[in-house]
Amino acid sequence: MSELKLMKGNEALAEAAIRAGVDAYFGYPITPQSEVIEHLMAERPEERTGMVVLQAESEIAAINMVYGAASTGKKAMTSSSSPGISLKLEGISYLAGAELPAVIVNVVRGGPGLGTIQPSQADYFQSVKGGGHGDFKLYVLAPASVQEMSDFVEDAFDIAFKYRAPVLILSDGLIGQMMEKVHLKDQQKRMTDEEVIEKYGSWAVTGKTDRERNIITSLDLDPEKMEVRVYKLLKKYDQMEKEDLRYEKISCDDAEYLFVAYGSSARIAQKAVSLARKKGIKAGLLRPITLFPYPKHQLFELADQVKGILSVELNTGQMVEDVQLAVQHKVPVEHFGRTGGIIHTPEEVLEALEDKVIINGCIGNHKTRESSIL
Amino acid sequence: MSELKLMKGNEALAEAAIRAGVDAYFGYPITPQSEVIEHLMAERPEERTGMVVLQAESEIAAINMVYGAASTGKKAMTSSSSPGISLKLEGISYLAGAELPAVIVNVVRGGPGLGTIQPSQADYFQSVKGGGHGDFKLYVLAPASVQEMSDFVEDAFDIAFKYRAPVLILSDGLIGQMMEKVHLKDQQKRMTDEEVIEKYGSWAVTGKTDRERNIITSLDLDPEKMEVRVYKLLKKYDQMEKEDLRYEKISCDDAEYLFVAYGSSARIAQKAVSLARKKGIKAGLLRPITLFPYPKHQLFELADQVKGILSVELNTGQMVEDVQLAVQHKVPVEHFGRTGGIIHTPEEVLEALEDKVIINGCIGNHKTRESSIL
Amino acid sequence: MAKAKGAIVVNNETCKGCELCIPVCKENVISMTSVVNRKGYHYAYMINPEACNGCTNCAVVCPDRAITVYRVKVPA
Amino acid sequence: MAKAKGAIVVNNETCKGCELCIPVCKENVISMTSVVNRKGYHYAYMINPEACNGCTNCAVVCPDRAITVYRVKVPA
Amino acid sequence: MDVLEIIKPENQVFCKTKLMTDATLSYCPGCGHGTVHNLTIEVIDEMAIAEDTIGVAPVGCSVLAYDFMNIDMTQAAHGRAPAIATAISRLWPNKYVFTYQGDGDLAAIGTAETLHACNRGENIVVIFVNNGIYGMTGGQMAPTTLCGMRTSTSPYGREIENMGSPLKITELVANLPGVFYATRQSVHTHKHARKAKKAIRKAFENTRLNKGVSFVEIVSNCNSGWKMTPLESNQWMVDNMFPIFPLGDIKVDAKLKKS
Amino acid sequence: MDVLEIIKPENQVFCKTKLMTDATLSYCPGCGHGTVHNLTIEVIDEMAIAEDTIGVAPVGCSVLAYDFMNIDMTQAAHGRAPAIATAISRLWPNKYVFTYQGDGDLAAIGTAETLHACNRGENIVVIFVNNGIYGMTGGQMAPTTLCGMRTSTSPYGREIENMGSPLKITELVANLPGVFYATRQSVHTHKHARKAKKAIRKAFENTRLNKGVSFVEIVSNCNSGWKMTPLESNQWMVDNMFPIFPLGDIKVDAKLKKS
Amino acid sequence: MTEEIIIAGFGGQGVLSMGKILAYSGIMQDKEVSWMPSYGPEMRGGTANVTVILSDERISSPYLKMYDTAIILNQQSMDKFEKSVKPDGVLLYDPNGISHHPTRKDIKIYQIEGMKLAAEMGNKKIFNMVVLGAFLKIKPVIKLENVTDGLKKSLSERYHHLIPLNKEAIIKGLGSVSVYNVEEQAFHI
Amino acid sequence: MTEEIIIAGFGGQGVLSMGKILAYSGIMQDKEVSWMPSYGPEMRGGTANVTVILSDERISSPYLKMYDTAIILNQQSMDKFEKSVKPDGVLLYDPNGISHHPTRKDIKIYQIEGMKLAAEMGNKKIFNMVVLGAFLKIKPVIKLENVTDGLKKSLSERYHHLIPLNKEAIIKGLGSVSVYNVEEQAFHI
Ligand SMILES: Cc1ncc(C[n+]2csc(CCOP(=O)(O)OP(=O)(O)O)c2C)c(N)n1
Ligand SMILES: Cc1ncc(C[n+]2csc(CCOP(=O)(O)OP(=O)(O)O)c2C)c(N)n1
Ligand code: SF4
Ligand code: SF4
Ligand code: SF4
Ligand code: SF4
Repeated sequence: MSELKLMKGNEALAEAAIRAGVDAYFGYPITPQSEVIEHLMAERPEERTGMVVLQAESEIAAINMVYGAASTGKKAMTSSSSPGISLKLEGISYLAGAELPAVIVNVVRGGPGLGTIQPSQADYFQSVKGGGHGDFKLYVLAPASVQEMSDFVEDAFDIAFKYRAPVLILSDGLIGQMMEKVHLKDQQKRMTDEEVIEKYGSWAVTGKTDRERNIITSLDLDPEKMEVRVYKLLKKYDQMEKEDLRYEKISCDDAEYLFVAYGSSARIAQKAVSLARKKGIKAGLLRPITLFPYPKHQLFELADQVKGILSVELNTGQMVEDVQLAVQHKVPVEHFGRTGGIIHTPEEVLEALEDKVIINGCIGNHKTRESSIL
Repeated sequence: MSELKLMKGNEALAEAAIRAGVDAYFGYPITPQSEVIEHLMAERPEERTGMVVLQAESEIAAINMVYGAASTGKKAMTSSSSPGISLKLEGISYLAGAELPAVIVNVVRGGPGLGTIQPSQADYFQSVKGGGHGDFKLYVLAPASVQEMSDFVEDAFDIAFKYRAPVLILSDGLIGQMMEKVHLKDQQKRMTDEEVIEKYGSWAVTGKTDRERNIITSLDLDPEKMEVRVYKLLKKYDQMEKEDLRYEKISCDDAEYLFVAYGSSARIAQKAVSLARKKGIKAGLLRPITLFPYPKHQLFELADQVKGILSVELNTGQMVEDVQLAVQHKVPVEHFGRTGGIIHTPEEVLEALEDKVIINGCIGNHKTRESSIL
Repeated sequence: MAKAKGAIVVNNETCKGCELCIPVCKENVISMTSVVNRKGYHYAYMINPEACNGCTNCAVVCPDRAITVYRVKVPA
Repeated sequence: MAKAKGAIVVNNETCKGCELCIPVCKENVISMTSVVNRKGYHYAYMINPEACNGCTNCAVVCPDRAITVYRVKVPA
Repeated sequence: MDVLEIIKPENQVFCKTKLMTDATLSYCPGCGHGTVHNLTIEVIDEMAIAEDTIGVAPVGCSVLAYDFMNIDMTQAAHGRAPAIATAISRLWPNKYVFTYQGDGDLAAIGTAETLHACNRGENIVVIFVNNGIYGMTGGQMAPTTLCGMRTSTSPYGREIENMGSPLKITELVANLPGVFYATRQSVHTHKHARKAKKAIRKAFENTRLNKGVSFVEIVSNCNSGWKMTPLESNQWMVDNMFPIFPLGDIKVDAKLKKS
Repeated sequence: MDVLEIIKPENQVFCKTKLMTDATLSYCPGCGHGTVHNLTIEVIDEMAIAEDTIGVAPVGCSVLAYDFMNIDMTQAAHGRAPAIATAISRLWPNKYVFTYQGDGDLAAIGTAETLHACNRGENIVVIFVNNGIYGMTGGQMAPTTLCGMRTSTSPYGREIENMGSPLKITELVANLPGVFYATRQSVHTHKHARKAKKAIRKAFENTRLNKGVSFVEIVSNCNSGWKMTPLESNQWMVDNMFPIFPLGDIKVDAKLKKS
Repeated sequence: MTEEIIIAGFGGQGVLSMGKILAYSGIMQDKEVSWMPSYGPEMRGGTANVTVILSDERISSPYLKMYDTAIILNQQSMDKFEKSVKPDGVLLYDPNGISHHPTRKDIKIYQIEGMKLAAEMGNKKIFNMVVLGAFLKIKPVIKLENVTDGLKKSLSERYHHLIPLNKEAIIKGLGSVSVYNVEEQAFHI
Repeated sequence: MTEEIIIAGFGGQGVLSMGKILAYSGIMQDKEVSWMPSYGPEMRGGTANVTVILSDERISSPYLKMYDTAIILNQQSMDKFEKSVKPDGVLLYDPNGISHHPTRKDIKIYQIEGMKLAAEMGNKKIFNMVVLGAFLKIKPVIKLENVTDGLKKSLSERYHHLIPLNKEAIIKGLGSVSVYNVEEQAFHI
């Protein structure tokens, strides 16, 4: 059974967290995601499920609270927006290093600096390449609807616990602020302390009983051991690629031109696909749902079918590099994006396909391709 | 005239800062770079040049002090190591957004998390793709010797002020901790307050006189204006690519196989070049000195000459993506690296070339290449 | 002894109709218009101009410094 | 009244030769060896074993808990 | 006497200082920020130190302070204004450097920077507008939020047990030797505003004398966040905020006042 | 009586607790960290609460505390132990949660987390080893470094004017209502060590009673950082540290002691 | 059927909640809906607008350049959005406070004296419901019963006693809309 | 000429400064040099080692796997670095505290009783200079006068009065090195 509601993405995410039986949320207000903590506080989750919701003194305190909570085997999450996420990066790197399951939500706004509070996708690199220090990756889920804001909370925790690794939900101001219909799942029970111990007592700090003591740390002064740690992380990432890649193909079957877009850009590109098809241009859309792992094989294969690809992003060109790496220069790959909080219109996106890809694609020799990439 | 000394990279950098007439250093101790502030404090720079040296209460305070100092038109810098740099990322994004000239030094150690204190290059992605939030880039200089640790301070400030943009010196524990000969430049005078006002009074906050008031900010609530801001940054980055790209070619003239490596890896790869040549393998080394802008044209051209390329890094594979993007699939590109604080030996590096590139290169069909990239 | 006579000029467009100036005026000089300005705010005006003694209390408490105060000394 | 007689056993390998145990022993029981252990430290030993009354002061102040203390009551 | 006879340039006794720009303040009607801005700038104007003054704007409702104050200003990352002011003041030791901060900025995320700038005794003025709430982001709980007070993140009132007590940061930092002057004022009436202005003046005079940190807290309203009219909010402030945040000097000339 | 007759299991009156692991402590000879580790674990042992205790290790010389304490532990990012302890204690409200922190960790980078955990009155124990220096990284100045004291970043002695005064953070946080117990101890003699142990015990008892923050400062030596022998460093501590950081209770049962 | 609407006015005019009620009503009628606000430093007045899409199909972009209907409640919004109405689309506005009336001839323009009517009804807050009624008169995309249900859903329980008043306002709006003729003057329908 | 050396021992034995003096001496003789320490949480004893390279050419890798010479001053370092001496290379060690002596037959092994000699000279701190002297006897890569200059450069002025003592120790070391024969016993050169 599910309940139908009209909600903001941020609210849906918060409500889903309660219903998924999340144990703790720690956060600090920042536009455009403050509704997350506001909804949680309004819902008295301590009463509904016993969930701990705490407004921290800063983003740094919040991410470290998540680290503390996660180290006890409980489900903990935080959310913020761009500048706040930058502040959390040390803590995120610690989570990865200490192999802790946790969910971090970034409702991206335009940067750099204080920037704007309008939607943006300019934190793509930070999210998928490694905002924090050291050799680690985040599993990154990019919701494109209010429904996904809701659904991905549970998915994210599943992955986080499967791999004992932090998971990022990379949203943006548009998805966070818009309202849509959402089917909310039924309330799940939070695990009892005993269940937590039974399930995660092998590694979590729950109090040392007869077992060996559990230690949560990301430190190894001995580089030989540290290298082993890092390789262990790498293995997880390989497994994620194999088992937990997610993407959506829209109108790809007969597509001659391909948009690649995630999150709010995917919504807009999808409309551009309809506009294109009305004009007789066979356009399709590949929407990566996970940004890491990235659907590179899928793109590599689609590159045999299409004549050109446009990476549509709310930034000055970030994901386009991953598209290029995946496509391996088989067809021209271009980027279109607006930035600083401006959202491109479907019309603009289609125009960009026509100007940058279709025309170029016809000439399509190596030189033009080079110039577009270099 | 220059003075010849035996110094650690960290000390040489600190001494160079005094001699370059830097106005302020703000930092917080962390291994393996604490010698920077220790040397500065020992040298009584307030007496030598009037330079302000302050130990901040945290890395965050330090980067924001740099922001404050830079906003007054003065030359300000900070240094740290990986976890500390993660903490500075919000501030770094603000520096970029507010168009402030400043120099940040990262003496990288192994991560993620607390990691090790041994040398690493695992912060490559963070440095060149965008550790902080938003659409911005850092100009990144990668010294490979104590001499360059010294020389790059002045170079970094030149670039920082040329573009009004933050510059990162990306070093690592090996370059920071090792001692080599260094030719120190003569002491330069610090600019007087009057000179600062004359030179930078058009934008810096030095006290509003008859001119319009100066404002340092990265905020634009209006996304239209914010986008203009971001495009202005992009223009700078284009200009950096055109005017301030730096790299070094070693034994490339007749090279059939190419190492690409920067910083300490470049030192080791250079030895691997000698070892290779002793064995009759015509190896060469392209050393990017700037990691952004990246010598992509140079690599694109070298790809016509060589049979295969090995990206040598102290990490699990980061710069290799930039090499692949540049080479555009003309020849196989592989990665070799150790991580977690382990430094590869020249012998290992050569072996990797033989195993991963030379053998693969002979088979060298598209399928093997794909598998190496995907 | 000379008595002060005052007057205020309210900038209709910067006044936001917060009414903070009303109670600090011991002479009850100020009231709010029933019409609104371009931003949709009712604004302050002298409903009781004779009473104003130019004490500047209203102006000092006005967050938007919408009030300019004038004063002359008149024989008591 | 019964008097206490004590003795200490120093773990030669964990003792770091910091000498903190020496002054807290009012009976001057402890001194340092001239030889060093595997880590290169001189270590504590009872130079004056008869005097030990097993008060545990040395053990309590030892950062490395290298000292184990024994005590028996003997008739005064 | 006719009003028009009075309204003549030569009779003008009060008007907005020219050191404020012509931009309309971005604050809600009746918000104390506007008054504090004006008082600060009036002091700078009266002391004739505009050329030698550098302001640091926070993140908060007053983030755009630089749009209104016609002096050189740097906009700080959230909470970091004291670190930024530290650097500016160290590099231009003869300038007047002030931060302008809200309670979320200064007493939550910026706690460490505030405390350490105070401990080092930086020669700066801190103007601290305490409205017990995060105004800018829509009225969330601040460290200074009163017990039982409803905000968007304490919709059933702040509970001490879970959320802690209202943080009296001015009293706290007043204990540090680097703080030379600490005072708590308000601007909701002309009397209070005039007194607050004197306190701000004293703070800037201290900078001239190189005395270290002058910390001027202004207890203020956030009628939007509190969901009241401006006049209601001022009354609520008097009734509820002042008992917890009593007005008056806390430390003068480096000496703590007994409380 | 022969020594060998005394050294029998039944006569043993003191030995290292089994709740410490067999790993050799990584501390320098004579470093107070070792004693504080042992005292803490002895208290946990004696209270028989090891199963219900979770420790939080800092970044600093005691980063490896988890190698020595045979209990569940989480290693915190530099300065953030109080935030981490907050979360653990909220999620396992029946556990004893303590942080173990140095002065750089707690009073410099961790200032905000320390202060706000104290203000919220988290039900935790904070064990705070104040050795006036950053030991781990090679002896740099800490907020607690004494005036005139030489460190690698104050090689000519800490100057108040530039670097601020030694920060008495325990006195400061004792002002916060969330702090139930604040005390300052040392471990350089058996007497002091025994007293310190009592204080630590009291702190853990407070957790049992759900009293909020118990803050136990231990003034300690860092002979390596101070460049002295252990005995010299202890003497120096008595002569120089104690006057600035006087031993004794600062707040007991939520009541401030007059000073 | 797809109806793409922008509602724009001052912060306090209830623009966002009007959009929300419309969207919720859409759901009651089994439509796909999206509601995308302009958001800003919320507390400080200024203008606010919201894009509402009602459709029988899955909605792709919630963000648009051109709209079927623009509901405009102050001058700034008029300046900004008159040009964003699709040819043949609808522009509905409250003339109160409007100094520059719309001039386009390729769209249909209507007036509703929302503020005046709400004041007459004794509650300025129902202004937005009057406007909503006017919209539903012009574009009867949602049945009135579904709007009532939408109201119920979008108001929290403690405001349910206000539903009758709101309905009344909607009905008032339904009956009070007038066509605005760019060249001449306004006529009643 | 290139000489690649590792010096390894306890933290307090002056390993790093011995390397630094060697490197500075190399500079005095116009050589290229590099000095690469193992670094760690410096304050806490343990082992320390430093790689010193002296060369007539630009030095590429300052970090090596195999060395021309290993100077070994405690057992842990012996365990770690005996195998890292290149065939025909040199291993010089102080037998004090060594329980497992080296066993390789493809390298040249020398002993220097550094600690004993330094103690005899009345100053344990000059131990490292005695060892340096021994090294220079075996591998006279630097002239003694340049070592004196190197000492001057690497010691800060307030320690310059110790230079004569240091020189004496070096000379003592020069004269006291002995060959260690893996099968038999040690002989003096
Ligand atoms: C790093 C970061 N965190 C959070 C925010 C969001 N934010 C903006 S203003 C603000 C709080 C402002 O409250 P306060 O300082 O009390 O000032 P007021 O608006 O009440 O004047 C917050 C949390 C931000 N911009 N940056
Ligand atoms: C974010 C970050 N900054 C700095 C460091 C480096 N660091 C490690 S320990 C330490 C200071 C430790 O001093 P203190 O807390 O006084 O503990 P002690 O070692 O004296 O016991 C510092 C600065 C780090 N690891 N992480
Ligand atoms: S105080 Fe100022 S803004 Fe408020 S009503 Fe009076 S004149 Fe207008
Ligand atoms: S106190 Fe402990 S470590 Fe120190 S000398 Fe005595 S027994 Fe050894
Ligand atoms: S939100 Fe509050 S603090 Fe901000 S301008 Fe409005 S009343 Fe003032
Ligand atoms: S460095 Fe100082 S604090 Fe650290 S273990 Fe050594 S003596 Fe103790």
